[in-house]
Amino acid sequence: MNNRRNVEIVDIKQLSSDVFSMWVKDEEIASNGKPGQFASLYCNNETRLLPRPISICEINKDEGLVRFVYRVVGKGTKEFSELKVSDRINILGPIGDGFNLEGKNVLVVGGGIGIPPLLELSKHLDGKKHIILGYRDEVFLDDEFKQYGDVYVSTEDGSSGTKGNVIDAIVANKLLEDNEIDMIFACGPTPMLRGLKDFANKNGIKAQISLEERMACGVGACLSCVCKTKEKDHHTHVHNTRICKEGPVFYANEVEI
Amino acid sequence: MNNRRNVEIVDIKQLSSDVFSMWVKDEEIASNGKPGQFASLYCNNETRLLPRPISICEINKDEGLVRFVYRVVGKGTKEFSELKVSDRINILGPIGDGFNLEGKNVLVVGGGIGIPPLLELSKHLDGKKHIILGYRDEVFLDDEFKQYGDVYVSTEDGSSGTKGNVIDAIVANKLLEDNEIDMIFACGPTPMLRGLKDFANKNGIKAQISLEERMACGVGACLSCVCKTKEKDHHTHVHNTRICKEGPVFYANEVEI
Amino acid sequence: MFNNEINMSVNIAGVEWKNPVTTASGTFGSGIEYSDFVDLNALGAVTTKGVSNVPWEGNQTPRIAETTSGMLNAIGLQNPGVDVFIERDLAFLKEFDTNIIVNVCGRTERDYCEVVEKLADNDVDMLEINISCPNVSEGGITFGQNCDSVESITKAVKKYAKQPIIMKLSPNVSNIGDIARAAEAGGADAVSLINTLTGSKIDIHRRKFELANKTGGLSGPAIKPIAIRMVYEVAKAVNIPIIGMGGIMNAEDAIEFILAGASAVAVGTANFTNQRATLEVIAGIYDYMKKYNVKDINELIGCVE
Amino acid sequence: MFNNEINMSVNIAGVEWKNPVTTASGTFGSGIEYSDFVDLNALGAVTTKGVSNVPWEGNQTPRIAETTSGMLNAIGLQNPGVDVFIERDLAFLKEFDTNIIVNVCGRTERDYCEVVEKLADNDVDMLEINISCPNVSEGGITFGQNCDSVESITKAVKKYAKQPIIMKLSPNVSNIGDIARAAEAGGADAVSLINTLTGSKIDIHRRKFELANKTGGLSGPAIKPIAIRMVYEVAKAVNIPIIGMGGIMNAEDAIEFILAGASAVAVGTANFTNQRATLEVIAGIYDYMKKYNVKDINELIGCVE
Ligand SMILES: Cc1cc2nc3c(=O)[nH]c(=O)nc-3n(C[C@H](O)[C@H](O)[C@H](O)COP(=O)(O)OP(=O)(O)OC[C@H]3O[C@@H](n4cnc5c(N)ncnc54)[C@H](O)[C@@H]3O)c2cc1C
Ligand SMILES: Cc1cc2nc3c(=O)[nH]c(=O)nc-3n(C[C@H](O)[C@H](O)[C@H](O)COP(=O)(O)OP(=O)(O)OC[C@H]3O[C@@H](n4cnc5c(N)ncnc54)[C@H](O)[C@@H]3O)c2cc1C
Ligand SMILES: Cc1cc2nc3c(=O)[nH]c(=O)nc-3n(C[C@H](O)[C@H](O)[C@H](O)COP(=O)(O)O)c2cc1C
Ligand SMILES: Cc1cc2nc3c(=O)[nH]c(=O)nc-3n(C[C@H](O)[C@H](O)[C@H](O)COP(=O)(O)O)c2cc1C
Ligand code: FES
Ligand code: FES
Repeated sequence: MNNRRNVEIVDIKQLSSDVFSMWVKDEEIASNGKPGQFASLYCNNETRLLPRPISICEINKDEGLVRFVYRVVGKGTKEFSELKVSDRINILGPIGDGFNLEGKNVLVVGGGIGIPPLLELSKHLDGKKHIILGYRDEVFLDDEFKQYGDVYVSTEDGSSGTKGNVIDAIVANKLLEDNEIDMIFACGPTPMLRGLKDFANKNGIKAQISLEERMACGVGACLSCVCKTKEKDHHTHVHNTRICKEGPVFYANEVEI
Repeated sequence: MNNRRNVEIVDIKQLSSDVFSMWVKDEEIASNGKPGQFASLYCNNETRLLPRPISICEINKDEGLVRFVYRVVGKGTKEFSELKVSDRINILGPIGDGFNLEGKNVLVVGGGIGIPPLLELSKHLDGKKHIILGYRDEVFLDDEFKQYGDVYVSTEDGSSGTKGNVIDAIVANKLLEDNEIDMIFACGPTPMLRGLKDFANKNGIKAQISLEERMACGVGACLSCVCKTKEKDHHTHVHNTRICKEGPVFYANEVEI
Repeated sequence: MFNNEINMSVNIAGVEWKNPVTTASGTFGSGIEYSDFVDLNALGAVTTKGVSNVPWEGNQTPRIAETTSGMLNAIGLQNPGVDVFIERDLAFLKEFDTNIIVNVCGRTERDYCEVVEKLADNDVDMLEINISCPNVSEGGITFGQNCDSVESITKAVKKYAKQPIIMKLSPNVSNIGDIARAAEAGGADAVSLINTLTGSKIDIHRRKFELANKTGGLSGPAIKPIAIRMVYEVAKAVNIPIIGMGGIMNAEDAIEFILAGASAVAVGTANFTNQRATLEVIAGIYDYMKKYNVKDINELIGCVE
Repeated sequence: MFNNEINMSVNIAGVEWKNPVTTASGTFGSGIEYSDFVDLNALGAVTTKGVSNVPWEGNQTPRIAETTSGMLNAIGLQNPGVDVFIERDLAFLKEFDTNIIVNVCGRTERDYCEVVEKLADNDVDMLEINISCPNVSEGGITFGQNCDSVESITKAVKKYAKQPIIMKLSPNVSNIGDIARAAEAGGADAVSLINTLTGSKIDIHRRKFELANKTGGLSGPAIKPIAIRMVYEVAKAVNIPIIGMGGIMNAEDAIEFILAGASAVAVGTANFTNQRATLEVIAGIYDYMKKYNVKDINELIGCVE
C-alpha cells in the first residue's frame, strides 16, 4: 500500500437524502483494489484527526478512478458531502482483506450503507447472483446492480419491494427453495449480519460478512478495530482480530458478532 | 457594534512578498468605522479559536466596502492570504477608539504593517500632512498615500528613500525645522513607537500612537490586551488599560511602552 | 420562542435559574461589554470575573496564547477590587432579570473571607470561590489541590457567606472526586468545574515562552473530554449540584455535560469566538429537548449510561 | 539528506540515538505494520506497544472516540504476551538499525518484573515502564499517581533490568515534578511523559458513553500545552533525561518539547493521521537546525527562556 496521498475528486452526486457518491482519481486503488477492501479518507478540517473508513464501491481501472458511496452520519461524512469536483482529499488504501470470490450460486445481501461495497463485488463474481438489497425507506444504487444479477429489494416501511428485512425478502422470493445457494456475501448493520449468520448456519450455507468498527490507524497497529473471534487469532494471540487488517470480510463462523 | 457576521470577500491582492490587501463587503464598518479602529477577523480553520485584530485600512462608504491590509506572520494571516474572491470570513467591528482628528500641521508616521491604518486616517485629516513611511526593505502602499500629503520613505537597507528608520527620515527631510508640527500620528512596531514618543516629548509635540497586544475577546471583557498606564485607568482602576476598548490609539504620554 | 410545555429551569442549591446556562468566570467580564450582543435577561445566571478585596494589577503581557483548539491565559486575576465592583458592576447587573454569581479570589483565606463578607448583604445570588486559578503565585490553585485546604477554606468562607457557596475546582489534581468530597464536607452548596489545566507554549523561533508568566491555564474545546470525565466522577462522588464547564462551544457540548451529571453549565472561551454563544447554547438545548420530547431538563441530569 | 556538520544524535541514559525521535507506545504496534510506510532505520528508536507477562485481551469495543483535535482510547493494553513478543516482534525489529524500546505493562509489581526479567537478556536497548495507563482496572495508572508507589515499583524493576529503565509518567497528577523525583529516587534512568489524560465523551443522541470502558485516555494536539508544561516542570525537578510526547504532529511541536527540556521526543497519535509523521518530524528538526545554524541538537535541550 502506498503512502497517504492527496487525490482529486472528479465527480460527486447525491443519491438520496443522505447518501452521496464520489469518484476520485487514484491509480493505486484503481490498480490494486479488490471488492470488500476499503480506504481511509481523511478530513480537511484539522480538528478531526482520524480517518474515516469507506469501502470501495466501484473501480474504473482504465481511467484510474475509484468510487465511494457514503451516508452522512456525522461531521466527517458531512464534510465529505460538501466537497466539490476538483477539490482534493487525502486517502490511504486499498486496506484490508476483501471478499473471496467463490460460489456458483450465491446470495449477495446488503443492508443500507452496507450496499455500496457489493457493487464492485457483484461485477467480479462468476455464477448466478441473487442480489438482495435492504433499506429502511429510500432506495439507492439498486438500478446499478441490475446489470449483474437478479435484484430483490426490501424496505422496512414497505415502500419498495418486500416489506421487512433482507431475510424476509429472501424468504418471500423463495431464493433458497429455488436455488442451490452455496455462498452468502453480506454487508450491513450488525443486527442484519447477526440474523444472516444464524440464517446461513440453519441452512448450512457458508457466509462471508463485512464488519465495521471504529478505526484509528487503519493499518493494523493500534488494536482499536477488533472483533471477538471463535478461535485465538493468529496475529493477536487472543480472541480478538483486527478488522482493518484481517478483515473487514470474515467467514461468519470465525467471528463473534 | 453589531454581532459577528459572515462577510464576502470582493477583492484580494498581494502587495509585497508577504503583505496582502483584501476588500470585504460590510455595511456596518463601512458606515460606522473610524480611522484607527480595527476589526476582529476569525479563522475558518476551527483549530484557531481567537480573532485576529486587523486595522481598518480604508473604507468605501458608498459601496459598503472595507479594506484590510495584513502581513502574513503566522497561521491565521496565512489562512487569510489564501482566501479568494467570493469566499467568506467572519468579522466583528468596528472595534476600539481610533485617532482623534486634530492638528493643523501633522506628521503621519507608519512603520511596516503599522502603515495600513494611516491610509484611512490620511483621508480624513485636515491641514498639512507629512507622511513618513518606514520599511525594512520592500515598500508597499506608499503610492496610495501620495494623494493625501507629502510622502517620505525610509528603509532599513536603504533601498528606497532615507536609509534608516522613520526618525532618520524626519530628520533628513528637516520636517520639524521647516514646519510647525502640532501632532504626530503613529502606528508601527513598539520600538518605533517608543522612539517616537521620546522624539515627540523632546520636541514638545503631542503624539497619538496605536498599540498592539494579543486579544482574546476583542470587546473589553477578558483583560488580555492591556497596556501599562501612567495614571490609574478609569475602567480597570489599576495601571492597566484595555487596548481593544480604550485603545488601540492613545496619547503617547498616557501609556508606558 | 420557548414553549411552556418544556421546563428548562433548574434549582441550584436553592436558587432558581430560568435555564441551566451561565457564563464562565473571566470570559464575560461583568456582562457589561457583552450586553451589546447578549440580552442578559436570557441567561440563567451571569458569573463575573474574579473579584478580590483590593484591586489587582494582574500579570505582565502577553497574557494569552492560542493553542490547537484551545487557548492559554495568564491574566492573573486583574480586577478593580470588591468596592468598585459593588458600586459599578453589581449596580449594572442588578438591573437584569438573571442570577448574579460573583467569582471570588484571594491570596489568603482572610482575603476570600473579606470579599465574601462584603458581598453578604448585597444583591448577589451565589458566590463562586475560585480556589483553582493557576496564574497567581499565592492563593488560587494552591488552595485547590489538597483535600484538607479545600475543606478548610470552604468552611471559612461559609462562616461569612449569606449566599450559597459554589467551590470552583481545579482539574490539576490526581483525584477530582476526593477534592469534591472535601468541598462538600466543608459545607459547599455546589461545585463548579473545571477551571483551566495548567499548560504552556513556546515560541520556537525566539526560544521563549509565549506567555510572560511562562505557564497559563488551558481552556476551550481541547479540554472538554477531561472536563466531561471529571464532572462524571464528581457526580458519583457528591450529592451537591455541579456546574459544568470546559470547552462548551455549542448546545451539543452543553448537553454532554448535563448527561454527565451537571445541573448547569457555563460557557467560557466560546464567548471569544462567538459573542452570542450563550444564547445559541440555550436555544440548542431547547431544540434537543423538543426533538427528544424531554419535558423537564432535570430528567437529563446525569442520565448517561 | 543529512549534512554531517549537524549533529542530531542524543545520548539517553547511555544509549546513543541517531536522532531524538521515537514512536509513542501503542501507536506504532511493533513497527511491523508501519514498516510499509516508514524506513525504521531512519528512527532514533522504535517504542513498542505495551507488553505483559501473559496475553491480554484488552477492553470491549468501541475502544476509541474522536474529540476536538484529539482522540480518546481505551484499548486496554491488548497484547500477545512477552513470549510471542520476543519470538515474533523482537525478531522482526532486530533486523533494523535503530534502538528498540519495549514498553512494559502489568497488573502487579510481580507482573512488571517478570516481563523485565524475560527481556533482560534479549536484544532490547531500553525498557519503558508504563505506570500510567488509564484504561486498566489494576496496574497502570494506579501505580503512577502516588510518589511512594512510583519509587517502589521503579526500585523493583531496576533489580531485574539489564537495560536502562524509562519510567512513563501519568499527567493525571497534582504535581508531576514530585512524581518524576520519586522515579529518579527509585533509580529510573530516564522518564517519559506524558501518557494520556483521562477523559470521556458522551453520545448525546443515545445518551451513552462513546467508549465501552466509559473513560479513555486523551491524546493528540489538544493536550500538547499540558505536556509542554509538564516536561518543563520535570526538567527543573530531575537530572535524568526526558522523552517528551503528547500531541506532536510536526517538527515545530517536537522542537517545542526539546526547548522545554526533552532530550528526545515520541510521535503518537500523529501516526494515525499521517503514517510518515515520524520521518517528517526528523526532517523538520534538521531543517530548523540548519536555518538557525545549530550544530548540535544538544544545544537546544531545555534552552527556553
Ligand atoms: C471497513 C469499513 C467500511 C465502511 N464503508 C462505508 C461505506 O462504504 N460507506 C459509508 O457510508 N460508511 C462506511 N463505513 C462507515 C463509516 O466509516 C462511518 O459512517 C464514518 O466513519 C462516520 O464518520 P463521521 O465523521 O461522519 O461520523 P462521526 O460519528 O462524527 O465519527 C466519529 C468517529 O467515529 C467513527 N465512526 C463513526 N461511525 C462509524 C462506523 N459505522 N464505522 C467505523 N467508524 C465509525 C468515525 O470514523 C470517527 O472516527 C465503513 C466502516 C468500516 C469500518
Ligand atoms: C489593534 C491591532 C490592529 C492590527 N492591525 C493589523 C493590520 O492592519 N495588519 C496586520 O497585518 N496586522 C495587524 N495587527 C497584528 C495582527 O493582529 C497579527 O499579525 C495577527 O493577529 C497574527 O495572526 P497569525 O495567526 O498570523 O499569527 P500567530 O502568531 O499564529 O497568532 C497566534 C496568536 O497571537 C496573536 N498575535 C500574533 N501576533 C500579534 C500581534 N502583533 N498583535 C496582536 N495579536 C497577535 C494572534 O491574533 C493569535 O491569537 C494588528 C494588531 C492589533 C492589536
Ligand atoms: C481569559 C480567561 C480568564 C479567566 N478568568 C477566571 C477567573 O477570574 N476566575 C475563575 O474562576 N476562572 C477563570 N477562568 C476559567 C473559566 O471560568 C473556565 O473555568 C475555563 O476557561 C474552562 O471553560 P472554557 O473552556 O469554556 O473556557 C478564566 C478563563 C479564561 C479563558
Ligand atoms: C491508541 C493508543 C494506544 C496507546 N497505548 C499505549 C501503551 O500501550 N503503553 C503506553 O505507555 N502508552 C500508550 N499510549 C500513550 C502514548 O504512548 C502517548 O503517551 C500518548 O498518546 C500521548 O502522545 P500523542 O498525543 O502523541 O499520542 C497509547 C496511546 C494511544 C493513542
Ligand atoms: S484501526 Fe488500528 S488496528 Fe485496525
Ligand atoms: S481583548 Fe479582551 S479585553 Fe481586550
